[in-house]
Amino acid sequence: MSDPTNDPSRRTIQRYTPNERTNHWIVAIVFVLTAISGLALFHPALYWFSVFLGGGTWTRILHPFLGLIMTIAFVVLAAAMWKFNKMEARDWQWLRQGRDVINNREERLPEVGRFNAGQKLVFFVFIACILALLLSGVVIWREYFSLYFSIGLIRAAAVVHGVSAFILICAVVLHIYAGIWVKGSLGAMTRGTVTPGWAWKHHRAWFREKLHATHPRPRSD
Amino acid sequence: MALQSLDIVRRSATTTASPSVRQAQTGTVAKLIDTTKCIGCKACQVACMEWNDLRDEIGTNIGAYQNPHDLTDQSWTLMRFAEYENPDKGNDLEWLIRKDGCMHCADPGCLKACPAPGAIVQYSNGIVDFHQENCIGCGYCIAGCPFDIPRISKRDHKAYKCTLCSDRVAVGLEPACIKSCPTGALVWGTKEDMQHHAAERVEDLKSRGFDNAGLYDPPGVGGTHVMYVLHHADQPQLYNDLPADPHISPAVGLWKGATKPLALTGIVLTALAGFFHYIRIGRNETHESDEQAAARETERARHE
Amino acid sequence: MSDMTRRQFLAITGSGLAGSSLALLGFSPGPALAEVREFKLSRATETRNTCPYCSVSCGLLMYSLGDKSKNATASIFHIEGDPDHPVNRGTLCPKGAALIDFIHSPSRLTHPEYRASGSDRWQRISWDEALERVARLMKQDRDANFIAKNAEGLTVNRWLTTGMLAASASSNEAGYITHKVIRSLGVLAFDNQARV
Amino acid sequence: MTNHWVDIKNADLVLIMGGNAAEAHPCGFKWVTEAKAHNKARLIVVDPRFNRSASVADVYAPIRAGTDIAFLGAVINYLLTNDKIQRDYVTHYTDASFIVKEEFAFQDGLYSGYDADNRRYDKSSWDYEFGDDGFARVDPTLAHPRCVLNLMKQHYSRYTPEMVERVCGTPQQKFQQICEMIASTATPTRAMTIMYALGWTQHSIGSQMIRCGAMVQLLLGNIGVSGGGMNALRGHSNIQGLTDLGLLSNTLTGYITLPHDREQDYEKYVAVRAFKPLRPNQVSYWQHFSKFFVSLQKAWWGDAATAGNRWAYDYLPKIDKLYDMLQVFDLMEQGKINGYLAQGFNPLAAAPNKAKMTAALSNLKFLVIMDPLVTETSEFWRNYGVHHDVDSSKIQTEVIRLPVTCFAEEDGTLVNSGRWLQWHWKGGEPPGEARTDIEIMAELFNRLRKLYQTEGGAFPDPILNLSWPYIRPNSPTPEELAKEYSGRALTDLVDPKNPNNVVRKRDEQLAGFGELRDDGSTASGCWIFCGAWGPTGNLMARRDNSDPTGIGQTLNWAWSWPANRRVLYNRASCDLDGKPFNPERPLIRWNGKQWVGADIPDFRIDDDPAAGVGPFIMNQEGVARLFARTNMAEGPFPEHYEPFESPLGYNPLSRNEPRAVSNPAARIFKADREALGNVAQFPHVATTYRLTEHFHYWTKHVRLNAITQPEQFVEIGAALADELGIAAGDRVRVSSNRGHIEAVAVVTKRIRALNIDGKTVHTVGIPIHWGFTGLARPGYLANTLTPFVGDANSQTPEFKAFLVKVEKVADASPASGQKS
Repeated sequence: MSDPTNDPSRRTIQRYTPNERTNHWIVAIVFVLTAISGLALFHPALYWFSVFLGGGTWTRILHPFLGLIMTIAFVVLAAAMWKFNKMEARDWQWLRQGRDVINNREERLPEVGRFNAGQKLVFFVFIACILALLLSGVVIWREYFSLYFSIGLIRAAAVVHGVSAFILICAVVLHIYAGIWVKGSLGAMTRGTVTPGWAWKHHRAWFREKLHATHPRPRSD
Repeated sequence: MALQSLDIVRRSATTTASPSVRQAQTGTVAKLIDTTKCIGCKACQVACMEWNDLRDEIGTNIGAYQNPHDLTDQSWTLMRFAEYENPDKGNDLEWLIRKDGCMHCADPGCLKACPAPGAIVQYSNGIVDFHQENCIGCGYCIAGCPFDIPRISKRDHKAYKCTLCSDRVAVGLEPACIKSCPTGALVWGTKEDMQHHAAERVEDLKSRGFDNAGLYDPPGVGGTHVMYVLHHADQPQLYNDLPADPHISPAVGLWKGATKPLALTGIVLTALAGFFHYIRIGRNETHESDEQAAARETERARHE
Repeated sequence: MSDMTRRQFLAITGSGLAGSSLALLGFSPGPALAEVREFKLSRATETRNTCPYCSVSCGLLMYSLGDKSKNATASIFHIEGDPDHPVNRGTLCPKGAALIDFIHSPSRLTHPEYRASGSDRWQRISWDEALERVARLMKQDRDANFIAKNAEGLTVNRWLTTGMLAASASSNEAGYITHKVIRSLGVLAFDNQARV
Repeated sequence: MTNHWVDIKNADLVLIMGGNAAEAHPCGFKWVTEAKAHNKARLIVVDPRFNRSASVADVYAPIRAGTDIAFLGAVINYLLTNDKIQRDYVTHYTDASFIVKEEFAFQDGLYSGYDADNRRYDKSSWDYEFGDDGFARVDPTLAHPRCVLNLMKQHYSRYTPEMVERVCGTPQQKFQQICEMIASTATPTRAMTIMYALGWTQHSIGSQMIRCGAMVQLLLGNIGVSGGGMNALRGHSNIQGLTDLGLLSNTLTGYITLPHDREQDYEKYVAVRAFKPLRPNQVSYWQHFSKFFVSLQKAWWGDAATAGNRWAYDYLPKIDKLYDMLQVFDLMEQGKINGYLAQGFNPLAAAPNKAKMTAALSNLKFLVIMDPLVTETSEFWRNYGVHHDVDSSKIQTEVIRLPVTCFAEEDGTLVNSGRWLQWHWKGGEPPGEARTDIEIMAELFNRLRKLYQTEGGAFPDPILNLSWPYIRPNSPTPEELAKEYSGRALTDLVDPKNPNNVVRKRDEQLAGFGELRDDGSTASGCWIFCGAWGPTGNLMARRDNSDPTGIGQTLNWAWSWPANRRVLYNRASCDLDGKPFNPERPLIRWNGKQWVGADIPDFRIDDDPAAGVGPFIMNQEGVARLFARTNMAEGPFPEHYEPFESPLGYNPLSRNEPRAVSNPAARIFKADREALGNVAQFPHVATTYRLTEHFHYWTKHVRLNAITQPEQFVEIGAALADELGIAAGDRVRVSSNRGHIEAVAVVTKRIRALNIDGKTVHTVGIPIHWGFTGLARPGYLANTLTPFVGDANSQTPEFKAFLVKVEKVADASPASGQKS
């Protein structure tokens, strides 16, 4: 295979800027810590996760702060990505053809912009869950806030917290698998670039957008 | 009676059975609080603090006899006072005084809610005990308790509540509050004996015109190892909002019940779905043909 | 432990955390302690006493540090009711139940003190100074104001310018010797708490 | 207590009035709950407040503070008019049949012989008629118009249920219900016990309130029986013992009274006290007075007390008037007292009118404090801001403060309300240099004696000759002292009937006061305690709690005075033939040869009932006195008088007699009368009391108690709170004509507004317990408010009924009480 860097037509395309990647990985790392600490408190079978944070008490202390950090980092990321995640008409078509998506028959699907409908869906699920986790988490944060709330509300918040965490984790599992499944995605979030072929195949509309942005058509005048 | 046998029958955040072959053959223990004999002297409060080496704040008076104002990590029991004008007795005044504290439920909501293994245990004699060395201070027990009993210490952020003097009971003694009670409003024995004692008390109270006197041993939490004799068993809420029908909240049931295994299963299934998708369908890869197609398009764009 | 492997597996797949190195760090928390607090009276010295407050005179059991051996200084650390006592039968009221904090109250006096005329502070003095001063003041006043005979010439042998109030909680033995001493001096202005 | 704590469990009815046993004596009150639970007893509480005792009562009735005689007098009227008395008992065991002198009279609230200028009575008409044989005249048919019972009927006929409602504010229907319950105990098989405390004592008419309760009990036949009695719940652990030991201005040990100036002659002194029987065949035990007295003098002055010097009779100070606490502090305020010793006593807080007390203490040359704790009295010279605002530089009193051990750090005995002497043992070392009261008094005495030995001085004889046989003179042991007050033989004692029979060897401890002699051969420091440390050892240390009959008679637990007897007057529990009135719980019975049973008989053990000896062996009559003769200051029958600060300003029972508004025989000093307030300025009735969480002014130094009741408060009824716009938790100012306090308001339905003679009267409850030293939040001493007037007999201050005004404090911020 010839060296792509030598061939201008094969030069890689930047998918995520260094800032975006940093932001993403902050969210990811903090999410992992939050999730394992949360899971440790969620189910006895996973209580041993608490050792990663220095034991049960540290887990209890750190978890809400980790959650806060994750929320803040996620808000920044979400703000940057907001404009790429608006649902469009073709996204609905994409979703209707879920079977083709799962079976890797991408050629049958409508052209995809920077993010496909699945990614957008995950994006909104993340927003919804993190908002729910934030609000319910404050209510059950015993050390500072719980005393301001009734026990009934605390109980409800605990349920909301658990359910939204469950949804979030499942969504993240999907998100991660998607990164493994669609080869090259991981590179996009590590090196920041994708090959033109990758972009052409998975995000053709975005590829073309990028293309026209790099090579604007000469003015007709 | 082998009260010294404090074998653990239930342990918080533990999915397997605790050693439970040894049972309290001579019955579980119970504290009976006879509100109709109680004079609200607070000897129990003091004896509790004294025995357990606790000292609450020297607070303020907020216009009531009740002091401290609420249960705290240092006050595991508290007299609550209510003035009630009984419409059935020509509005004669009654001073309903209730010793508040852990009820030692047979089905303890705190234990159910607790995420820290072994922080809350239930002994075979019925005592529900907190083990602070295992407590992580999350406060879930507070949300789990139908009676609003546990309190988190501001000093060490551990949860505390009445232990029913498990250390005394373990060596065959009665709890400190029981021993101190000057009027015999607090009595102690096997749960069965306490139920008999309560029945006698109820009969006596009925002879004194309290037709609704009765025993408070709420079935919603599987019965309790701290029970009340009430003059008005039909209206427990008169006694500073003693719940009429306490039970573990459905929210706690949901949170700590079926959702736990279901959620874990859901997460695992999600991961497995990915795994099998990978096995069956495989990765979605970019091929050289895609690169070439992309290159062509790039070229076209460059030359347009 | 096979169980552990399964948990790890579940956990790792479940959370999607791929770091197997972290999984290797995962070990079970030590078996949680679930013992009751040590019974604190096991070998403490038990002494019978009587509550000093009201006149029910509840029997007390006082528990002190050490076993009364020569080298142990007894300090009381717990008090509860005497179950053998016919009146209180082990019970105590909130005052009796709190006696430990009376014994160890920060308000306990620990040494003789003297406040001079017009002063706004105490000064520490020795027992010798204190008792010598009191004896001297009492003798001066008695010698100056003792009435051997009244205006009608009757023998009255009384000393009216110094008085005393006796304790309501001191023992009969202390009360008895107090009475004996005070009456021998001819004091009449002498009462105890029974008066109020 | 005529009975004892455990015996209360035998009651069929309990009346708590003039006290709040659940609050102040919770562990004794247990026997009330036992009586209720196991004897089907009913509990009645009569009190200005629905208190902790009322919270478990079957019937509660409100009463205006200070009107208990109106209530009890009406109970007497009910019992007499409805013939609900235990007739045999009343006829044979009381003076109901005794005929009173014709000159005795009562009109418009005053008895015959009143001397208004001196506020005292000429009591010569207050006595029985005597026959030529020297004995009192009686009419066993009770028909004589001047027999005591008929005089009582006449006297209390004015005390009607309507009058109770009008004077006490007690609803008639409640009063009626209570009368019926009380009357149910007139049968021989039912007993009522009355439990009272300072709610009766602390009135200007307190002694008569107690007497009135005792009269009700006598009419019902409830004295001397198991489950009955007049049970005074003493306020302090050894107030009983100190009273028994005579630590009062006018007494010696064992209720022996000091001689008066006019009693220069020893024989006359004895004769007046050695009461002769007023009826044939009666015991009149005080006839043995000289044995008690001589044995005391021998204990105190040993060989220096001889027949030749009339047993050192002149060593004793003679009294010209009562030097009670109120009198002494009044003298102190006038600058007539130079030195004062306060041993475990906090008079600045305990005596009435704190401003007067502060002035009085400031006039002392020296003050000696012996106490385990930092009392307010010991720091009366120090400025504590609003709570005690004084200028130290202007107070010239020298103060010496000595640290004393507490109960846990010493051996010895206390006497409980049931008259039990119980030995206790030291369990720990005292803090710092603290010493026992015994050591302090001993060394102080030895230093004084040395000064008198070396320098001489005023009448040194009683000091130099005081018997001081203790092995370590500066530290007599409690054992030595206990043996001394119990008593021993000074020579071999022989049986008077058989001179060869030595009943006690020289130096042997005596078994009881029956062995005392008046020839100087016995010594006993306190005759009623004689036998406590007997020939077999220290009976006060006994700890066998067996109760062979199950009625709570644990005769082998400690030792009870007199003679280890647990229920006084227990002969009265049996009928004339010696059979128990109530066979269910017999105390004693006559078995044909002697008296036997569950208690030590209060009777000569072999006195055949047929001999007609009365059961009240200490009385000259042999029976109980419904008619007090000359023993009370204000009259032979209790009569209602208003408190010195009355919300009415007149006596509703004697409206036309201005001299009979308040106790006509009570002493009040001029300045204190001027310091009384009137209802126009101070419209609310205040009463002071204890809370169960605290003990006097001690437990504010105790952290656990400070936690359970941290801050000073006053209790006001919901009606008054509404009227004044006060909510629970607001700060209020309570003022009397003597000062003011500020505290948190506890607003409660438990205090009712009362309708008294057509006007609404509100009660304000003022718990004591707070002050300017200690761990609890600093507060005002409650005696800032109280009037300086006492009961006419005991001079106990009127803390239970006085006038105040309540106002809301505009500035809500709590006044700070910074220590200087």
